[in-house]
This record gives sequence, structure tokens and C-alpha cells, in this order.
Amino acid sequence: MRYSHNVYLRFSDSVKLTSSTLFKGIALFGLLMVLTSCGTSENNVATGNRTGTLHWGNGTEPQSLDPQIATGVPEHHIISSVMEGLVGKDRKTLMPIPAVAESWEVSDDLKVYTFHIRKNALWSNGDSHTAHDYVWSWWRALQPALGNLYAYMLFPIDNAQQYYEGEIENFDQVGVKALDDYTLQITLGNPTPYFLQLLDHYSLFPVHQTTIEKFGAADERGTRWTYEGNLVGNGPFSLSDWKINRRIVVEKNPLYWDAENVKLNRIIFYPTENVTTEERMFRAGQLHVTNDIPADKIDVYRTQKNPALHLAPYLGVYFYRVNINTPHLSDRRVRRALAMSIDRESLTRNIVKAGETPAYAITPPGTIGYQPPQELGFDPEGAKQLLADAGYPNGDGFPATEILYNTNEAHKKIAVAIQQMWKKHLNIDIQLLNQEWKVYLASESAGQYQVSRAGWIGDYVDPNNFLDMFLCGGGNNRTGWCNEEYDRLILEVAPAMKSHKERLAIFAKAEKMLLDDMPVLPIYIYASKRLIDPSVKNYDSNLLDQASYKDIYLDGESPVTMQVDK
Amino acid sequence: MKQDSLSQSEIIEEDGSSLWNDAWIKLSKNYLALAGLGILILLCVVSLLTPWIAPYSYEQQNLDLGATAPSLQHWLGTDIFGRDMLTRIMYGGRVSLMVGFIATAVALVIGILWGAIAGFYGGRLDAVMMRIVDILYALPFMIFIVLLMVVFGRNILLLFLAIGAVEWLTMARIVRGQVMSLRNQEFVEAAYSLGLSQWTIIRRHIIPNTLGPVIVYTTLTIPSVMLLEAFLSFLGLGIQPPESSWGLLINYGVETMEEYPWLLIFPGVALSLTLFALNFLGDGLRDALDPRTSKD
Amino acid sequence: MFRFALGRLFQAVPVLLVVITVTFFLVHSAPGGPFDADKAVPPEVLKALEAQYNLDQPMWQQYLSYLGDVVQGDLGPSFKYSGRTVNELIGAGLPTTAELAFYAMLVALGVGITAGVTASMRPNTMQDYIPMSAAMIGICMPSFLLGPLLVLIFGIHLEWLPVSGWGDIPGDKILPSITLGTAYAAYIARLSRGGMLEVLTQDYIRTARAKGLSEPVVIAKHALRGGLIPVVSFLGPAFAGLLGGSFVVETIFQIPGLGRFYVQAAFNRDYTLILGMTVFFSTLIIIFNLLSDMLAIWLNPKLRQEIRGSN
Amino acid sequence: MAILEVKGLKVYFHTRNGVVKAVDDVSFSVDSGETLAIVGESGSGKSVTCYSLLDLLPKPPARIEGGTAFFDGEDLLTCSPDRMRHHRCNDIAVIFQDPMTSLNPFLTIGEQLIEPLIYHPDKSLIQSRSKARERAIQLLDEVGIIDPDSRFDCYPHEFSGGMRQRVMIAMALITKPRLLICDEPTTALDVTIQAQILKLIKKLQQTHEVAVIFISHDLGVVAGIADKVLVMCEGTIRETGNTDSIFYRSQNEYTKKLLAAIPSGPKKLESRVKPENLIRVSHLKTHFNDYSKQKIDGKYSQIKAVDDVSLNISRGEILGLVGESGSGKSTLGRSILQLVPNTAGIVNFGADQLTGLSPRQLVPWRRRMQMIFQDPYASLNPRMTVYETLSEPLLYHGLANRENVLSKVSELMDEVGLARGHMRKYPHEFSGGQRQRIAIGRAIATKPEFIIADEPVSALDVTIQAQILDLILDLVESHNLTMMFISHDLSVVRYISDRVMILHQGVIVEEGKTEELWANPQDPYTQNLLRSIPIADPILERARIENI
Repeated sequence: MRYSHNVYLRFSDSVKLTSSTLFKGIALFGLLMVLTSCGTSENNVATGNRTGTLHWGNGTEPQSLDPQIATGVPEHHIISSVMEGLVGKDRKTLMPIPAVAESWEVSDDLKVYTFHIRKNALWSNGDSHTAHDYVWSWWRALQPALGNLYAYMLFPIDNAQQYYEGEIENFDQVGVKALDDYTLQITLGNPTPYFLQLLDHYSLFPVHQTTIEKFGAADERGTRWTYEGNLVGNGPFSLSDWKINRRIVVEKNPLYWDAENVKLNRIIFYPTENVTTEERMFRAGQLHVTNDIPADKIDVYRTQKNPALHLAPYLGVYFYRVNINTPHLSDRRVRRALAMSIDRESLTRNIVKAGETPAYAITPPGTIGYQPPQELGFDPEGAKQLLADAGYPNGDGFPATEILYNTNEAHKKIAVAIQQMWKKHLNIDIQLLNQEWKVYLASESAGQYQVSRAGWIGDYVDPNNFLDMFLCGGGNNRTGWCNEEYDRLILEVAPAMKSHKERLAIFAKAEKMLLDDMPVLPIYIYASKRLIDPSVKNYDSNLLDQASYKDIYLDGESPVTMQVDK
Repeated sequence: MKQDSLSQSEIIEEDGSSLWNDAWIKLSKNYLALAGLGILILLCVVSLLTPWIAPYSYEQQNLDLGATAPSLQHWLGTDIFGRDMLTRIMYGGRVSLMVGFIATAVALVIGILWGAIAGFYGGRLDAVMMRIVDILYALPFMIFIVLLMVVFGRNILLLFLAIGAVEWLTMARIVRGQVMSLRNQEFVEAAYSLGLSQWTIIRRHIIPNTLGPVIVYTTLTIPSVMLLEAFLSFLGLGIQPPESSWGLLINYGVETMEEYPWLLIFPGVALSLTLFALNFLGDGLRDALDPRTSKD
Repeated sequence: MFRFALGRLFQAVPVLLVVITVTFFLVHSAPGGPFDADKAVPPEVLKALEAQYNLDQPMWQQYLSYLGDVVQGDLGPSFKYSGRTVNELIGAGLPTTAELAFYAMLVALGVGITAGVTASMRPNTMQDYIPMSAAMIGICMPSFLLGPLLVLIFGIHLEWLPVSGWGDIPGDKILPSITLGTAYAAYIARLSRGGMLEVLTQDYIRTARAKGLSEPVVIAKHALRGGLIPVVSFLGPAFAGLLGGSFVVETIFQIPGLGRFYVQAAFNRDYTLILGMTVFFSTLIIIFNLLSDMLAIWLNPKLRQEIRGSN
Repeated sequence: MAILEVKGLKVYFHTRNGVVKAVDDVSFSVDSGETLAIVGESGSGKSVTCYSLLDLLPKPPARIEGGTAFFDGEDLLTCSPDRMRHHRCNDIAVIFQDPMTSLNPFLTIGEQLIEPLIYHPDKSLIQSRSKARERAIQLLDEVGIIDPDSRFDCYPHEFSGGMRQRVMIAMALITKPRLLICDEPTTALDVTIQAQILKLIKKLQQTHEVAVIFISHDLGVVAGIADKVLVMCEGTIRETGNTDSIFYRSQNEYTKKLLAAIPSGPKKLESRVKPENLIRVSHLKTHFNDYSKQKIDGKYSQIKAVDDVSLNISRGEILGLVGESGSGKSTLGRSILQLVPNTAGIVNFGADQLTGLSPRQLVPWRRRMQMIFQDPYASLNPRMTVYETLSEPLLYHGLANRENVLSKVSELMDEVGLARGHMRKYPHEFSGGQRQRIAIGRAIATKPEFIIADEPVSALDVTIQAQILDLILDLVESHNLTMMFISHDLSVVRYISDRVMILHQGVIVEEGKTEELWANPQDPYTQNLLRSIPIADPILERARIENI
């Protein structure tokens, strides 16, 4: 018998009472929270449609809004709303259209461009906007201390590269001249058919000298001139608020030369890193436009024939690099076998799903009329034969091979599918290795990989932008592949061609050489994927996925029409 | 004294039998705990036999089939690669259970020893040891993992190490708290006055009496270790596709919970089942290992 | 009490120093640099960048100058968010994260203590089993699952609450607070149940009943104080955990808090930001542990007097 | 006229292992102004009886199976919770055994005192805080708290044990109850304090005219205070009657056994003291840092638990060490055994010096000297069976090997009077007395020469106490042990020791041969101590109380 003396307690009969006092506290707290939530039933989209505010899902938080420091797509969106270059692009065809320059002439040798700057173009603080701004801006862009990763965009300009690399010291020798306040003359080193396109790239946008110098030296990184309240631009909108990781707000710029045609009053850019969340925000009416769509959601929207779904080809290629210096991968028959046993049709249809097109060449087809050679289609039998020829009949003796990819669910899915395809068609063992982004970059550039996932997004629409990746020892080559004839074609022969057609033929020849050797396995051509509320008008999908914010307007009233994108 | 080493080894053997034998007898009367144990054993057996009894290959894809809801062919449906979910859950269980048990065991051993030593000796040693725990708590875990990976390469052992390295900290704190209250108990003083060495006292008198909270914490740790494994695998430290684990399956299932709910539900059920089985077993074990609970 | 706190803070100095040192060399030895990018960075650019952030100096020199800056409260410039200082970034994220942690703590305490106390009043009955099973699930329910579930139910289907944001749309703070607070609510439920069960067997509870006090008074006045001491000791680590562990919730709900900075910084190899956040978080952890210890002492008159006496 | 009339009370405990009849068919009545003592050993059901009246038992497992308890014509066993609160607040109050645990450590005593007044269930009787405070301070004054006004806001830990019990008494009286239940109110107190408290209760009973139910295991205490006595054992009433008839003319076997078990009189055995000093302690000091006080010059002030004690113990001698709580008697014992670090002084075992030896060097000595602890619940590892507990020292010190350990353990169990069949049981499965037998077995397992017994029988019932004392005497005899016997209980020390030392505040105030010291105490402290011992004889005891 043991009743320890401390068990004589009586459990309450009035539990309800006690818990109710406690519950009261909780309820009060809950009530407070709910009360704050009962303010409005209108969502962002509805409010935005009323007030002319566009809610834009912008991917990640921009790291800088300095056009000569920024490098990413999210930065691009914001910068292109607050700044403008000499030349713009038609939002459908991407053909050059006048922007700050109302007109321009090109010399017969295609080397000298003369731009006539609008007299009514102003900086957002009211300063006048002149040709000298461009000379100064590009001088700044070419200062090595600034650490401009896009300095090479200016290299078509005569002597720009030499100046940047310190071979010449006098900037006057660089081919940029302000003939007068409103006339800018640019001399190129070689004829560059895509030069006008470059002018719409933010790295060639003008920046406001006084503002920059007010906050630091011209070539100093990370000054506060890009903050809200400080930034002076020349675009249709001006920066009014920047809350890190929360939102960036741009307001209509009344001093913009074309202000009367700008219909939006305001754009709010949200950093939406998490695609799944972004999609939910869209569904809850918190966003007009998303940056992306989760792959698994695409089918749902497709089945619903949801008008919000916008899929379009995008100027980028998803491919695998093959490290040529890996013994068993140095045999080009092996590489070709690998390429031929990827069922790209099935992959794009079943895994990536967003209307991406299978890629059989590194250059996206249709790039300003360029059609790359396409010969290595899906041919498992031929691949098996090639592998046998290389000494691995039925995959026997083929060393275990690793696919390296950076940590990401989408990359993983593709790697898993390809792993299985190679296993099935070639009977070879493939392992997957994912590394965190920076580690992956380090491994890849150090050549410490066998097969590695890669992607390339074009900065401008020209095959050169893709093909000059694989020059001998190029910083973006990373495969160890080197072909002097290829280099000569890209660097010397193509630029010297007189006609567009001849030039494209040279590119085709070069690309054929690349594909024959297969140091890269092209997989698919990217597609831009966005969900866009039907109230957003004048948004047109294009190859560069570049919106023209000045043209967009919101109309929540008009009946929803089925939009067909292609 | 010359028999000392011999007699100590005998003590160990005796120690092993009694408490655990009695615990087992008591456990066998606790039906809930037995059910938990049964489920765990079943899961382990299924995991062991998976290569022979799995209905499909875990890596064989059927891209055109894609994700399909449960059907007669695929009882638990298929994933987006057209792979049989039942098979993948079975294979995933192998990884998850192994990681869960081994990594927790690593954390358990380090945590108990660390906490017991710190708590028992107290004073400056305790202060230093607990400051080390503080420091480890504060270090950026992700950088640590990435570095581990780079220095040692990819290795399943490393996974255990990494998980153990995180989970033992809390365990050490719990055990330390327990030990500090135990070390002033009279039976410890009695053991001390018998001339037992400190190590023997820690091992025979202190640690067995900390088992209650340790077991409860352990049952909570195993599921969270399984989810941590998914995170580490995602970072590239753990297992690599096409292999999978419950944690990874759940991780992916969350992404598609609206479109393909079965990709979340079934691995989730597997994990929850383990969780509850562990919980019941843990509570049962705690009671069974505490002789005092038997008569009330 | 003051001297006690001072002593504890003094002890924290070497801990912080070791944390800074280890983290410093850890991040610098991690592969990949802050300026590595998808597109190859020209060597001259890289050189310019490294020169600007003193990365071209010997490691020990960088370390010493960093230490010097930290002592002065300057955590340096962020490498990645060009133009922002680490102090500024922490300043931008802290109010949000602190607010989130605070609400989550309210949820955790409110729900946890209610459930724990309710369960402890009738142990081993349904009134005990149901909240405790829920707690079990709550502990193990990862927030990456709970968050989306709540969003789908309350944000998408019922359309009661916003699915993301923080302070942008009314009510957008509710779901994140619940998501973050749930795991802690579950822990607190278990702790308070355990604490209450122990206290309810104490003689002084019986005394209180024998005095003719009503049950609510017995629970609220006599039992809670002692029964919640385990919870109070848990508050420090919990708050630190809430602050540091909010990353997942911040990502799910697009909340501009510190957690996202921290993880992004780690991925970006933003050395100064990683270090700064680590220093900041360790300091917070130390302070919160101290605060919860002080609260526990303050709640216990005997300890309170001993501490006061030692002053 | 009976204020409380209990008839046929049955309280059963429904546990997983069956039904325990804690109280079985108990009937009694208490008159106004009368003191009823309920006497019994632990587990006799005496506390359960009283708690069931106030609905203070945990349900489950307890269940009241039958009976009535009429208080003022209302049955306490069936009344509503509200009525019960009413009774608790107005009519019946309880003083619990341990004032240390029965007061809420988190609240000031003032707050706890006034609670029944400010939370009174009857709204019209709720008093304001200030009024309640006045009443409480007046009562505190009445129970002998000095400076009640400022002590009102102190916490329980700031009071000594005796003062705390005074607070408890004030708390019980604050509602002006008509029935006061005292549950072993002095058991946790030192004898001198006990005497004061008993006197206080007696006085208050007379001034407040309350009926008292006095629960106690101590017949000496009961003898002086009770009008009527109820003897309980195993849930049933064994005998009931007025005090004198129970003490002088008891017919009941159990009552007789209880009375006989009270240790009294001198040691019966011959002394076997040999003229050889086994233990020599000279100028021993054990000081601790006082963390509760301010540091002076960076150092804590010292608590002088043992302050310059010198003593010798001869081989074969049993030295009784007597002191009240806080006198440093336990610390002295532990200091001699080198279980706490000595601040100064020398301890010799035979010819060898123990002080200054490292723990490793002490190991062989540990075998030769052992300790028996006070609390048989705390001193046994709850997760080790009897076999493990007893075999551990045997194996560790190489006194047994694998083959013969079982038989050695069996022998030990025989020696301390435990059935061999209990070898695989855990401590909690035993009663207190049996546990103390295990602890004694562990102590003698190593065949020590010297044992310090630290209050080995204080936690035990009186009948068990007698058995254990006899066991100890037997073992001292058969094993040629030398012993230091620490106790607060003078009767026990007298019963067992050859020589006695009185320790007060770390200093030995008096020492001498047991009977000599008893007959002629010199020190006033010793005199007071001896005077305070209750005597299990109503007439003598009443006279003793009168004389204090």
C-alpha cells in the first residue's frame, strides 16, 4: 500500500471556467488580428485597375539599380522602367524604334552611327538630356574599377576594348563623340549588325553625372545614388520607394518625353523568389503579372484554357556541357551518342511542360533569320552503335559518369529524366551530383566535372551572342573544347562579311563544327512563362521577354477575351 | 584490487540484463507501445525486403504516363516521371529509417556523454563545454554543411555526421539539466561513498536515470531528422536521385499538393505512421524503463 | 540582478569572439566567391572588385580589420546588395522579423499554454490525449508543409486572408504568425503540461484547495506560476529559434525579414552579410537566453533574493 | 454535542493493480472544543480519512464507497462542490504536515493568508484587502510571529520551519473554523520547536473554541494533547477511547505493540568498546560559501557547517551524534568520510590520515568505511534491483566474483532480514523499512570497519524503527563495527549509543557517556533539548508541557 503524500489532490470540476478565462485572452488576440484584416475586401488587382497601378512579380530582389553594375533580369525590368536608351525595341517584333534618339543615320560602311537626340528629352529632375551624357556614361561604363560585368557590350565601339583593357589611355580615342548637344556620333570597330539592339541594353543606358558624383566618385561601386529619392533617370517612370525584399515602386515620370502616352500611374515590383508562392499570390489577386509558373501548374492552366497563361519562346538555350578532358568523354562518338539518346520531345512535353522546344543546336532557331544546322535527332539505335564504336558495346565498361547541376528542383527533374534515358538507351550508369550555386560555379569553371548543366540567355538577338561562348579559352566555354578554325570564323570571318545572309552562313558553318564535336549537348530552347491578369493590356510576349511598360495599360472592365500566344 | 578490471566487465553484463529485461516484460503488457513497435518492425522488414517485394523498379520511368492517381496497377499512383509511388515510398523508407535511426543514435551518444560529463563535473568544465555548445548553436549551419561537403566529398557517413552535429546540441542540454539535478541525489552520494569511480557512477547511476526525457526527446528527434535529411539531400549532401527518401518525397509533394495530392499524402502517411509508432513506443519505453511506474 | 546580467554578458564575449573567428574562416574557405556569376567574370573586373572590398589583402589582415570594425559596431558593406551596409540590411529586416517572431510567440504561448494546462487538468483522459496528440503533430509538422496548407485553405479557397506579404494588406500577418508559432505552441503545450502536472501534485495546491479557493483561482494563482517555469526557461531558446528559424516562413509568405537575408547571404557568399548576421543572431541568442533566465529567476522569489543578495 | 459525526466511512483506491481499501468502515465523532487524535502508522488510512471529509483526495484513483460524515447536519461526502467550498472557507481548516511544501513558494505569506477572505465563495463575506490584511497581521501576532507587519510581505523561504508552521496555523485560523484538522503538524520539526507548536495549538484551541482532529504517528505527542484517541491500522479502527484508557488500559494487541515499540530507557546491551581509537578527528572545519549573501572583498562569506570539531571514536563504540536541523551533524559525518572537502583539520582512520588523499587513493578506504543515509527513498538508485545494488560493491571491490556473487548477495539479504525472493525487485516495491534494510545491506557489503548512520530510522514508523535499530545493534555486534549514529531523536540515541555528543551550530556543546549525560546535562542547550522530548504517558506528558 502506498499513497505517497503528494497525490492527494483533486482535479477540478470547473475546468470549463479556467479554460474559458484563458480562452478569453486568446480570443482577444485573435480578434485583434482579425479586426485588422477586415479593412477591405478588394484585392491588389482590383485596386490596381482602379488606380492604374501594375503589380508585377519580379523574381528576386535586385542587387543594384545602377545600370552599369547590375547584371540580372529582375534588375533589367526595373531599370528599363526608370531609364531609357537611345533606341528602343518594338514590343512585338523587337525591331529598333526611336527612343531618346528620335532618328539616326548609319554610314555606308556600317561603322558610323549618328544619333539625333530629342530636344524634349529630360532627366527626371528636369536637367536637360544631351549627347554629352552618353559620352560620360560610356566612359564610366568602361572604368575597370567600377567592375562592370557588361563592359563587353560596348566593345563593338572602336577602341572601347583597348581603352577598357588599358592599352590606350585617352578616352577621346574611343569612337564616341558628341558632335553637339543633341548629336551623338558613334564609330564602330567592325560593322556590327546587332549594334542598335545593344543600345537598348541597360549597360548602354545613360546615367546622370551630377547625381552620381554627388554620392561618390564616378567609378565607385555601391554609392547611394540609386536609392529612392536619389535616383535620377530618363525613363517613363521614376523610382519612388525601395523597401528591400518587400517592394520597389516606380511612379509615372511627368518629365518623360512621351509622358502623355504613358498610361500606368505606378508599377510595384515584388521580389517573388518562391515560384509557388508567386502563383498563389496571382490566384489571390495580389499580382497582375508573375515572373514564372511552377511547371506542374502549367497543365492545370492549360486544361482550364485559362487566359492568364502566357507561354512564349525565349531567347535562351538549356544545355549540358561535357568536359572534354574527361578521358572517356574525350571521344566525340561518345558525346554524340549521349546527345542522340536524349529524348528531347518527351522531356519538353512531360517534364518542363511550358512549351519549350527541343534544341538540337546551341543557337535558338529563328534568331534574326538564322536557322542553325539540326541533324542529331533522337536516335537511340544510332547512339548505341556509336557507343559500341567507341569501345563500349551495350555500355559495357563505360565508367560511371556524373551529371553536375546546381541545386534546383527543375534542374534535378531534367537530370533525373536524362539519367534514366541514358541508362535505358545506352545502358550506362549515371550519377547525379548537385551542388549549391557557388560551389557549382567553382566546380564548373575549374573543369571539375564530367557533364554539367548549363543555360544561356541571349543579351541581344544574334547568333554571335551564343556562338562566341565557345571560343578557345573563353570564360564561358568551360568545356575545354578548342577549335582554331571555329575561332577564326567567329572572330574574323563573320564580322567582315558584307551581307547579313553571308554572315549567317558563316555562323551556320561554325555551329556545324561545334555540333560535330558536341562539347555541349543542347536540350531545349527556353520559354518565357507568365501568368498575366486579363486586365493587363498591351503586354506582348517576345523573344527577349521584355515588356514595354510605357505601353501597358490596365482595363478591368472590358470583357475577357481568349488570348492566344505564339 | 587486482580483480578490478575483471569485475567491472561483469558489472556491465549484469547491468545489461536486469533493467532491460524487466522493461521488456513490462513493455509487452503495453498494447499501444507494442502496436508502435509492431509498426516499426513491419516498416523495417518491408524496407529490408523492398528490393525483392517492390512491385516496380524505383527508377524506371514512363514519362508519357506521368503523374497518375492511385489505380489498380499503381496502388499509390505514380509521380511525374511515371514511377510507381508505392515502390518509391518503400525505397524511400529504407533511406529515411536508416538515416533517422543512425543519425539519431549518433546525436544520442554524443549528446548524452557531453551533457552527462558537463552536468556531472560542473564548474569550469561545465562552463567551457556549454559555451562550446553555444558556439555551435550560433554557427551558420548552411555554410558548415557546404564546407563539409567540399572538404570530405559526398558521403552518406557525412550525412549522419552533419545531422548528428546539429541534433546532439539540444540533447546535451537536456541531459545536462537532468544530470545536474541527479548528481546531488543521495543514491549518487551513496555510490560515491562506495568508492565507485566517477565514470562508473555516470554510467551506472546517472545515465540510466536520465532515460525518461531522453527517450521522449529521441522520439521527437527521429522524425525531424528525417526531414532534415531531406533538406541536406536537397543541398546535395545526402542521397542523390533517382534514390529518394520520405522527406524528399514530401518536399516534392508539397509543391504539387494541389495537382497531385497523392504525392504528398502517401509519403506523409508513412512518416506520420512512423512518428506515432515512435511516440507510442517511446512513451511505453519510458514507462517500462522506470520501475516506479509499474504499480500505479 | 544587474550584476548577474553583467556577469553573463561578460561570459558571452569569448563565445562571440570564437563564433566570429570560426565563421570568418569558415565563410572564407567555402568554395566560390561573392562575385562568381553565371557569366564569366573578366579577371580585371574581379581584381577591381576584390580590391574594393579588401579581399586582396592577406586573410589575417582582413580578419583583424573586420574585428576592429565589429567592435565599433560597423558590420561592413554588403558585397551583393551593392551600396547597402550590413547594418542597414539588418536594420531593414529586423523590425519585420522581430514582429513576426513576437506574434508567433503570442500564438505559441496562447495556444500552447491553453492546451497544456487543459490537458494537465485531466491527465490520461480525452481532454489530455487530444491536445497532446495535436501537439505531437504540431511539433513534427514542418512549416514548409503547414504554411502552404494554411494558405490554400484560408487564402485561396476561403479567401479570408492574404496569401503573402507583411503589413501590405490587412490581415497578412495572421497566417505567417500561426505557421511559425505552431511548432513552438506544440512544444510549449508539452512543457506546460509537464510543469503543471508536477505542480498540481504539490502540497501547496492541496493547501490552496483546502482553503476553499475556487478552481480557477487555484490554477491561475497558485499553479501557473510554478507550472510555467519550464516554459519560461524555454522562451529564450525559442525566441532565438523563432528569429533564426523564420526563413522558411519568410520565403513561403514573401516576408522581408532577416531569415531570407541570412540564407541568401549564405548562397551568395556575401561574406560580410553572413558574418554580420551570425554576430547579430548569436548576440540575440545570448541576450534572449539571459532574459529568459532572468525572468525565471524573477518568478522564483527564493532565487530572486539570492541574486539580489549577491549584488 | 458532536460537531462532526462520521459513520461507516469507506474510501477505496482503484488502481491498475486492484482495489486498495484505504479506509474501511470508520466511524467516529468529534465534539465542539474537543481534541480527537487519530494515531497510526503510515498507510493506516488516518490521513485519507480526514482528506475525504474535505474532498481533497485525487479522484481517481480514490473513491468514497460508503458512509456519511455529518457536519452541522449536512453530509460532507455528498454535498455539492459549492457547499464544499463553503465549508472549507468557513467551517473546517487543515494544518498540513510539512510547512515547507504546503506553502506556495511563489507567493508572499500575507497573500496566502488573506486568500480565503478575499476570494470567499459567499459574495457578502468577501473582505477588502486592507481589512483582510489587518486580520491576518493580528493573527500572525497571535501565533507568535515577531514583527508581523513587515513579515506579512515575506516569502515562505524567508521563514524557519517552526515559523512557517506558525504561519500555517494562522492561515487555518483566519476563517474562524469550528473544526481544525492537524495532519502531523509537528513531524517535520525539531523537538524544541515541536514543543512550542504543540503548546500553541493547545492554547489556540482553547481561545478559539475549535474542535481538533489531530493526526499523528507519535504517541508521545498524542499523549499530551488529545482528549480522545483513535488507533487505526490498515484502514480500520483498532481501538478507540479516551486518552488515559488507551495509554494505561489498552486491551488491543496493536495498540500495545505500538506503545511497546517506542524507544525508551537506556541501552540494553553491554558495551564492547576497545581501548583503541579507530577514528581520530582533530580541529575539523568544513565551511561553505554562502551564495545568498553579498561578496566581501570578492569572497563569499562562509557558512561554518562544521567549526573546529575534534573527536575520537574507539573501536567497537557507537557514538551518538545529536543535533537539530542545521546543526551541521550530517556535514560532520560526510566530512569524516571525505565525501565533502574539508576546509581544515585532520581525519585519521586508525594510523592513517585520510585528509589530503586523492579520490583514487581513497578507494581502498571507502571499502573500510561506509554510510547509511537518512532517506531510504532517495539513497537507492530507483533503476537498480536489490541484487544490482548489493552486488555492485561486492564486485567492484573484488569481494565476490561471478560464481559466488549470487550466494554472497543472498547471504547479505539474510543478514539484513530480507527475503531472498525479493532479489530482483526494485526499491519502490518495498516499504520504507525494507528499503532501509537494503541500504544497510549495501553498507555492510564491503565488510567495513566503520559506519556512519545518518538518521537511519527517522523516516520510519515506530514499529519499524524498533526493528531497524535492533538490526543495527545486531550487525554492530556480529561484524565488530564501529559506528557514528547521527540523529535528532534523543530517545533513539539513548537506546543505541555508548557515548553521546551534542552538536549545535557546528560546534560540540557537550559530550559524555550516554547515561551520565542523560542524568546530568550540563549545557543549557542540552537541558532544553532533553526537556522537549514528548513522553508517551499522558500524565507525565501533560505535566511536561505545563512546565515548559
